[in-house]
Formats: sequence, structure tokens, C-alpha cells
Amino acid sequence: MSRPYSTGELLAVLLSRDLQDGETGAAGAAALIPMAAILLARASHAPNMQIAGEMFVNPYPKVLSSSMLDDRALGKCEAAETFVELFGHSHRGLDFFFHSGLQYDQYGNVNLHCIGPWDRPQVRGPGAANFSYAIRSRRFYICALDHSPRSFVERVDFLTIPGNLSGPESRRAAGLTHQGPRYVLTPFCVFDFDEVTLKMRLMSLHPGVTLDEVVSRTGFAFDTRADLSETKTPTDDELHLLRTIVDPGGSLKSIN
Amino acid sequence: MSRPYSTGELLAVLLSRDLQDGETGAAGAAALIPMAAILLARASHAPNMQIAGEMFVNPYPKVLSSSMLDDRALGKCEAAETFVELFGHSHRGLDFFFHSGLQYDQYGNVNLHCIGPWDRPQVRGPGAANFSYAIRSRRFYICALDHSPRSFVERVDFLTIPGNLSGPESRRAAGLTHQGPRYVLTPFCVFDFDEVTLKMRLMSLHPGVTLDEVVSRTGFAFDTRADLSETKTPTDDELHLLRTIVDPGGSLKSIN
Amino acid sequence: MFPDPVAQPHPQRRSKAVDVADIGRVIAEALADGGSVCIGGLLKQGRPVALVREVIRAGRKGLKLFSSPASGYDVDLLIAAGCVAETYLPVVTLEHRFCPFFRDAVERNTIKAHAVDALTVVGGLMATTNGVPYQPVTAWAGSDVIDLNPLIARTTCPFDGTPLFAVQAIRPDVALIHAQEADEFGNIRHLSTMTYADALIARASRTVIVSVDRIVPAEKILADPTGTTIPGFYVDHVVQIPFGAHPTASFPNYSVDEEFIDAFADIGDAVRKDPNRRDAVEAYLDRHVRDPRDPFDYLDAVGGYRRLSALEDEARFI
Amino acid sequence: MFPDPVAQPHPQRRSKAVDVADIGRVIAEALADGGSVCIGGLLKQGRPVALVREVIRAGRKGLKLFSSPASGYDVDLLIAAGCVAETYLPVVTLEHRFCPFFRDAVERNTIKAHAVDALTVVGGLMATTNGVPYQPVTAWAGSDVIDLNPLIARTTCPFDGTPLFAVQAIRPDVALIHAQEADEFGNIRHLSTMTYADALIARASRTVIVSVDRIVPAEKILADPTGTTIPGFYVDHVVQIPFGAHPTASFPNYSVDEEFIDAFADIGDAVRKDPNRRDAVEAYLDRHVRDPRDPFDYLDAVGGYRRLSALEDEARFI
Repeated sequence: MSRPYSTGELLAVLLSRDLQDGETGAAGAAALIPMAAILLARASHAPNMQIAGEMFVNPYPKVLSSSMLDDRALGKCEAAETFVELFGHSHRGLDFFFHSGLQYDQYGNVNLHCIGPWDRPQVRGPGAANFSYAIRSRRFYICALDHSPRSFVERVDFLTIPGNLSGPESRRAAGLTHQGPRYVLTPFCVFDFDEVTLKMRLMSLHPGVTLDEVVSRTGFAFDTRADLSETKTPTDDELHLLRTIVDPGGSLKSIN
Repeated sequence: MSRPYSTGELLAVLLSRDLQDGETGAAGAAALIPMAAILLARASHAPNMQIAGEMFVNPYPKVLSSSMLDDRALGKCEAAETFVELFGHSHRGLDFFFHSGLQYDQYGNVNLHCIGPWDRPQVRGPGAANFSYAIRSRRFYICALDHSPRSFVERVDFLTIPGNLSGPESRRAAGLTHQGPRYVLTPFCVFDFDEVTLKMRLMSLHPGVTLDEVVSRTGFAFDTRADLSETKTPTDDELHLLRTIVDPGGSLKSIN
Repeated sequence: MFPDPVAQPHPQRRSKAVDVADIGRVIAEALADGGSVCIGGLLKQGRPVALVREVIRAGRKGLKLFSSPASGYDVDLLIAAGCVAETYLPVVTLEHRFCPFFRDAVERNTIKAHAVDALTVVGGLMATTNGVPYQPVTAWAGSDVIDLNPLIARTTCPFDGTPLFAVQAIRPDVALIHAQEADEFGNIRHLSTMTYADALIARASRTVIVSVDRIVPAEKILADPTGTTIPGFYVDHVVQIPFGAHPTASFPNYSVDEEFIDAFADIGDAVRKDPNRRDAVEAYLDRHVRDPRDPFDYLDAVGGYRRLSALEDEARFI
Repeated sequence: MFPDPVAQPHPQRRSKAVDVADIGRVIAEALADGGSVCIGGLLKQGRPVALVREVIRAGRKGLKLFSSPASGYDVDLLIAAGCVAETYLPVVTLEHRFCPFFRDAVERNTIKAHAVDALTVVGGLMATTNGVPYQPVTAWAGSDVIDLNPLIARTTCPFDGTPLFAVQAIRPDVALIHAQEADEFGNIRHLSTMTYADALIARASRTVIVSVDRIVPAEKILADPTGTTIPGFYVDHVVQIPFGAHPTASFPNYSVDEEFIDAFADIGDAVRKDPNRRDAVEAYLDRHVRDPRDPFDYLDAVGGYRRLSALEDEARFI
């Protein structure tokens, strides 16, 4: 592509813009893009960002690593916690968290466990360490690098991370009171969720991507926002900060 | 007195002899004599004594202090814990603990709360941080420096530390399965507890003390062991260890 | 929807450090009459006594007091000043003697001193930090403390039906804590061996105010993250107050001022025996709490550098 | 009745240090077929892989596996060797790829991989350390993990009747943990920034076996008691095993051997697609687990000093 940024950089920038100053959030293992987003937000408009909820507080990594749960990635940080404190964080919730998985459905539920039946799956996935952040945090983001009919399905085979379940009534019945999934970011587009149906809704297309392309990659029917727009691409300032402060090693560049 | 040891030294030595190698135990605040007993046991026959259950592990104090919960008293130690870990210890219990109080009754119950009625006491005491060690530890010792009819009463006004409650039936009903109070040490004598009635029973008289003296100081009737003996006083070896290793500052000498 | 970021100079991270001259206002704003306050430290160590004096200076009344399971001088001072309505304190003692004002207030029935134990307070704070409504407790039997304890209920184990107890989550309005070091972002370091329930209290409380002996550069925190005992995001305000724990200790920096505590207890015992001597209490509170304009003034009033350096020496040579 | 102490030379304190040559026997004695084992560390860090290899060498079968909430290589190795009957593991992953033996075993239904999450395992271990039969959990809703979780029950809050969950206490037979330092009395020091669930696992387990990079003089522990992450009285055996976490990391001493892990996963993926290649697994297990007479032999087999010093360099220069 002739774009001056990679998909990884685009998604990190998009996510970073939605993180507010003073918020507390975290990314789990295998979360290069979310971690970059948090660090970029902190380096730009959100200097009071608190990176906490895993087993460390406010890291200053020297390199952007694929997992933040790794001393290679941690660099300096302000404090260490343990899984006991994580238990409390999981109950009290964060402002934001991130998830990705094997499958995503139209209600923003995520499957990390299995494709096919639980008892005899065709594919057994890794499972999820912690789905409570999805329930207790104020919102979460889905960052899906594989956008295909295989991964964007009508109904997840196994519901690991609760998103909007089967819609408003089911959320009420389960006692889910927070926003749940806020945006779904893929290499092709951004979805938000319809306020009434709580289903995925196309919000913006990345430059050069057509609606038909997203339709063909998505295994369920979805609505489109009346104000469907082109995704606002990274500014020079954002890319500069990202490449000099957040990801000097260029890990995001290889994500396309 | 012409005795070559103080009451404090005598009681510390007596207690130390009953602590076994490899056991885990602790003393709380205001526990000079129990702490000396533990340290003496460790310095003599019990090198694998684990001093734990409060907020530190295996201290090596430079001075014997009135409270072990004090950095002045702690000296070096092997680890620090907090009240969260103490919560767990309190449930799982120790091998031994020590208690003293405002009042003691014939069943070895201890009152640390009030003399007179709870709602309008004549004397309000300090309360007890933790009575669970009395229940969950394998045994505990009562170390009573005030042996008088005012403190040794038929029935405690307030039952803070459960000893043998009202006897075997009450212990069963409350689900108490450990030994509870093992010995009561005073400046005049040692009581154990009758295996059947679970009441205090005179076991030995300190040198020079008469049965009448103990009777007159005790506010309830008590049995006497058939083999009532004179308390076995500290050996030279014990006093030497006590004075050189455990209490070089001589804090125990002033307790008479 | 993702906005274009507005081009602007990047803002700076906010400091949580409060000037010592403003700490009274901060405490007055955080704690209302009738509010609940939880005090860190233990007995004569690491108690945030300077912050407690600010509570008195703010004139707070009707407080509900929580603490790590063993408390003494500071609680007695709050009671002496008439700030307290209820206590949830397992132990109130000066160790070698009773707390006279606590004793007197309970005996005269002017405060409600609830019967609780360490597991009540610690378990209740644990429940809050764990984000659950209660903590199961099984280690209770036989004591009158259970029957009078207002914070517990009986329940059964959902797996085997065994009867057990529950202590309800405790969420104090304000935590007052003292430690040795912090950075301006509220990352706290205890240098003492024991840290009592301080981290637990900080995690469980709505507003957390910490006094420290020294505010240190943030680089010092980053150089040793495992030394941080309370991460900054649990802390609302941090203030450097020299000898802020006096007359209790702040190990390893300074030791307990036992004489000072005894002098206070002597007044308390005298007043307990003769209520006509109440003016001695007011004189004490004036001199040590109300009159000093700031903590430096207080330190002059309690003996100045001569006394304080002796307490530093004691901590160093123990 | 207080005996006269027998005059005798005072005995010495016992060491908990095990010679590396004896650790296999110690593990074999502590862990029976069908027993439960809980593994410390996290993902590719601080996993006690040398101890895990001893479990395989001992020929253990039918094990129930617990771990800190995220596990990978070592769990996959145990499954590859046929030691495992059931897993209670929230996540099993190599992060950049799946764990092939775990995946294969579940897909072929040769192990029972229970649906649990971090709060199940952590809450269950917390209940044991707290000495209570269960831990309340309220942060669950909507996930299929709840409905399939064998360790939880529904209950209600005894204070207000709100429905909530309980996870039952988890008490593993054996904990296997790796840390950087210990003294001979089993006082453990992690030098890594994160310590995961290691202290919790040690407190919750019946028998605790810890491998360390170095056994250090007891004086080093006494000089910094707040650096002790697991007090010795929770620990049964401690053993110095050079590179005992390999191929996972032991920060700050050495980093992850990613290539080594990938080579294993490549074998696993090949066998998963073609079960006739099972001999490749046996060859791997022979070479890296069964044949080395001791951990030094193992280190030679995985690349000797050349490879290991590169891992030390990586940890130092990160």
C-alpha cells in the first residue's frame, strides 16, 4: 500500500483518540496495538492515564512488546501488583479494556474457547484469563486483525467474552450495566453499536475500502450509520509520537 | 526475694519448656514474657521454631521489647507480612499463642473488654485484636501477672477470649476442637485444666508459695492435682541463655 | 466517534502533592461531620497523627472511627476532642496503660464502642478491596464479641451447607495513612519493615490522604517498583509533613515519643478521675492541636529539634 | 507438665535445601498419580520448567493441573508426555501461537479441559489462603465459562439477599514455583518486577517446592526482610537449579528462549496434523526430559553456555 502508516499504526492511533485523560485501563497478553494506543494517549492528550489492572502500574517500556505481561516489555514502572489485586480490579472494573478472539458476533460477543461444539471442538483456542473486565469496565474495545466470514459470525460458537449478549433484554437480564463493547476495529473499518438493537453497525471505512468489501468479509448482516464516513487517518503529530516514543522499534509497522 | 531469678524470668523459662521444636507460634502486643519464652525455646531446644502469625517472620530482636509489633523490637527478621496474611493465619491457626486480660475465670476464659455490664462498664479495657488464635491454634497459654480475687473470678463479666466456655458440652456445641487453654501461669503458681471438667486445676506452686496463698488469691474454688509439686525452677543453662541471648537488657528482671 | 485530535501543546501530568499549608482544607473537604475515617499504622507506629490533628482542627463531629486492628494515642486524641460518635476498633490501648479518654467515654456512654475484632475490620476491608459485598469468616466461636458485632451475619457455605459467618464490606469515606516516602503522583513507599494494614486501607477507602516524611523524585519510585507499597492511583492526596507521625514512630526515620504519649495519658487519667479538670484537656488541645499554625509550629511546641533529633537517634541505633 | 530440659548440645536449624540430584525423588514422593499440581510464574516467565520435567521423569499420570491464570510451554509439555487428566487453566497459549498439545488433546478429547477463568483460580486459591471454604465472586455474567465451571456455586449475600457466586477453595497437593533467590530455610526472593500468583500459590498448597537461580546466605534475607516474597515457613523444599525456568525467563537473570519454544510447538503442530509423527514427540521428550541425568546435562542438550549466556545478555540489555 502507499499509505504512510501500517494497519497496526492506524488502529493504535484510532484507539488512542478515544481514551480520555485521567482514565485507568489496561491491555492483556498479546495486545500490541492496544498497548500502543494507551501509551500514545498518555504521550499526547492523556498524561494522567493510569495503566493498571494487570500486575504492574504505569510502565515505561523501552520496546513495544507483543505482551505487556512480560518483564521484557515492562521497562520501568511505578508499582507491581499480583493476581490478588487483579481479582479486586476485575470486580471494580477499569475505564477501558481490549479484547480479541477466534470469533466475533453481531452483538460484540467474543469467542476465545472453541470453534465447533465445546465437548469435541474442531479448534480449541486458548481461553480467556479474565472476562470480568468486559462486564465491569466502563467500556471495552474489540481489536480484530482477522476480518473474515470465518471470524465475524452470526453467533459465536462459545461465548467467552460477553458483549451485548443477544441484545438489550438479555443484557438487562444478566445485570450488565456498563457500555460493554464500544467499537470494533478491523483492518478495513470501524463498527460501533446501534443504541437500540445493540448490534454492530458500520461507522467508518478505512481509506480505499468499499462497503461491498466489508459486507463480503462479514458473516452477518449489519446496518450502516447514516453518516458513514471515511476513517480519519493518523496525523503527522500522532505518527511522530507513535514512532519516536511509543514504538521506536517499529513493531506496529509489520501489522498490515 | 533471694531467688536467683525474677518472676518474669521464671515464667518465661516455664513457658519455653513447653514449646516444641518445629512449631509455629507468636505473641501479640504487650507480651514480653511470651516473646522471651519463644526466643528462649528457639535458642535452646527448638531451633526450628517458626515465629509467625503476626506481621513478621522469625525476628532476631536486639532488645526484648514489651511489644513485638514494634520495629524497635523487631530487629532483623526473615520476612514481613500484613494483616491480610494475618487473616489467613487466624483461620488456619498456629501451634501456640498467649493471652492475658482483665479477668480470668475457672474455665480459662479471658476478659479484655469490661468489668461490669457491657453497656455501662465500671472499667472499659482495651479489647482484643484477635480472639481467633485462641480457637484455631492447637493450644494457648494464659500468662497472668495479676493473680488476685479481682482478676481470677468465677465467671468473666465479658467473654473476650474463649477458653473452655462452660465446660465440655459448651465447647462441643461451639465446635471448639483444639485444646484451648493449656496452662495458666501466675507469679505464684501454675494451673492446668482438668481433663474431664475442663476447669482450672492447681498443678505446681512456685518455691515458697503456699496453697493457702493461692486459694486466697483466687476468686473461685479449684481442684488440686494429686501430684501437686513445686515448680521446677530455671536451670543455670536456661538463665544464661535468657540473659545473654534473649534479654541482655534485663527487661524481665523488673517483673516480680 | 474518534475526533481529530486538536493540535495543542501536550498537557502535563497533574501532581497529587498538597502543600502542608493546604492539608487542613483538603481534609475538611474530604471528611464531613458524621463521616467514617480509617487510620493506618499500628499502635505507636506509623500513625498519621498530623492528619488526625487536622481532623480536630476542622472541628469534625460524630465521626465513625476505623483503624488497623490496634490503635492508641491518635484515637484517644480524637475522642478527647469530641470528634467521635462510634468506634469499630478491635483494640484501643497504649500497651503499658489504657487509653484514658476512650475508657472514660465508654464508661460514661458518650461514644458507642462496638465489639469487633481484627477479622471483622480486616475482613470487611478485604471484601471492599476484592470488590465483593462480604468476606466469609469461619474462625469465630464462643466470644461475646461475635454476639455484639454489628457488622456480621450468619450464613452457610453454598457447597456443603456448613454454617459460617460473613462480615460486610467496609468502605471508609476517608483513609488517613502515614508512610516514609512518596513521589508527587502519590506512589507510596514504606521503609518500615511492617506495613500493617496500610495498603489494604488505601485500597478500600473512598478518599485516601497520605502524609510522608519525604516526597522524593519520581525517578526513585521508577528505579524500584517493587518497593512501592501503595500505587499512586489509589491515592488522592499526598503531603510531606516532617515528623507527621509524632508522637508515634515512623521507622526507620524516627522512634516513638513515649514521654509525650505518657504526658497526654496522665492528663486523661486525671480528668477521668476528676471531670472538673477538663480545662487541662482543652489546654492540651490548644497547645498541640489548635494553636500551631502549621506542623513546624507543632514541632516547636513539642520540643523542637532537640527532642526530634533524639527520636531520630533512637530509631537509628535500635 | 514442664519437663526439666535435658542438658544436651543445642540442636541446629534444619536446612530445606535439596541437592539438585535429589529433587526428582522429592517431587516423586510429594506428588502421586492423579494428584493436583499448581504451577507458578506466568506464560513465558518464571515457570518452574525444570521441576515440571521431573514430574514427567517420575512418570506421573492422571494429574489435575492448576496454574497462575496464564500458562503455556510447561503445561503443553506435561500434556505431550501424557501426564495430565484434567486442566483448570484459564488460558493456555504461547501468545503468538496456540499450544499444540493442549489443543490436540482437547480436540481429541483425551483430557478434560475445564472452563474456568482467572477469578475462579485466583479466588479459589484466595479462599484457601484466607482459611475459608469459598470466595464470593460478583463479577461474572453472560459468559459460557460460568455455566460450565465445575468449581462454582450460586449463593446470595447474607446482608441483602443479592444473588452472587462462590468459588470453592482450591488446595493443590503440590505447588511448583520458580524464583530468583532463596536461603536454605526456604525464604524466597523474587527479583523480577512481577511475581504473578506465586505467593498465593505457595500459601494455598500442601507441599511447596521452589527452584531458584541461586541459594544465597541467610544474612542476605535478614538484611532485607521486605524483599522476601514467600516466607520460608510456607516452603517445604528449595533447590538451586541453574536456568531452572528455561525455556521460560527468570528476570532479571535470563530471558525467554523463544526459538526453543517455537521448535517444540512446531513438533506439536506437526504431530497434531499427522499423528503418525508421534515418534518426534518421544524423541523430544527423550532428549530434553528423560535422558539428561541432571539439569546440567539438560543445559548442554539445549545449547550449553553459548545459548544460555545469550539469554542472560537479553535480560540484561532489555
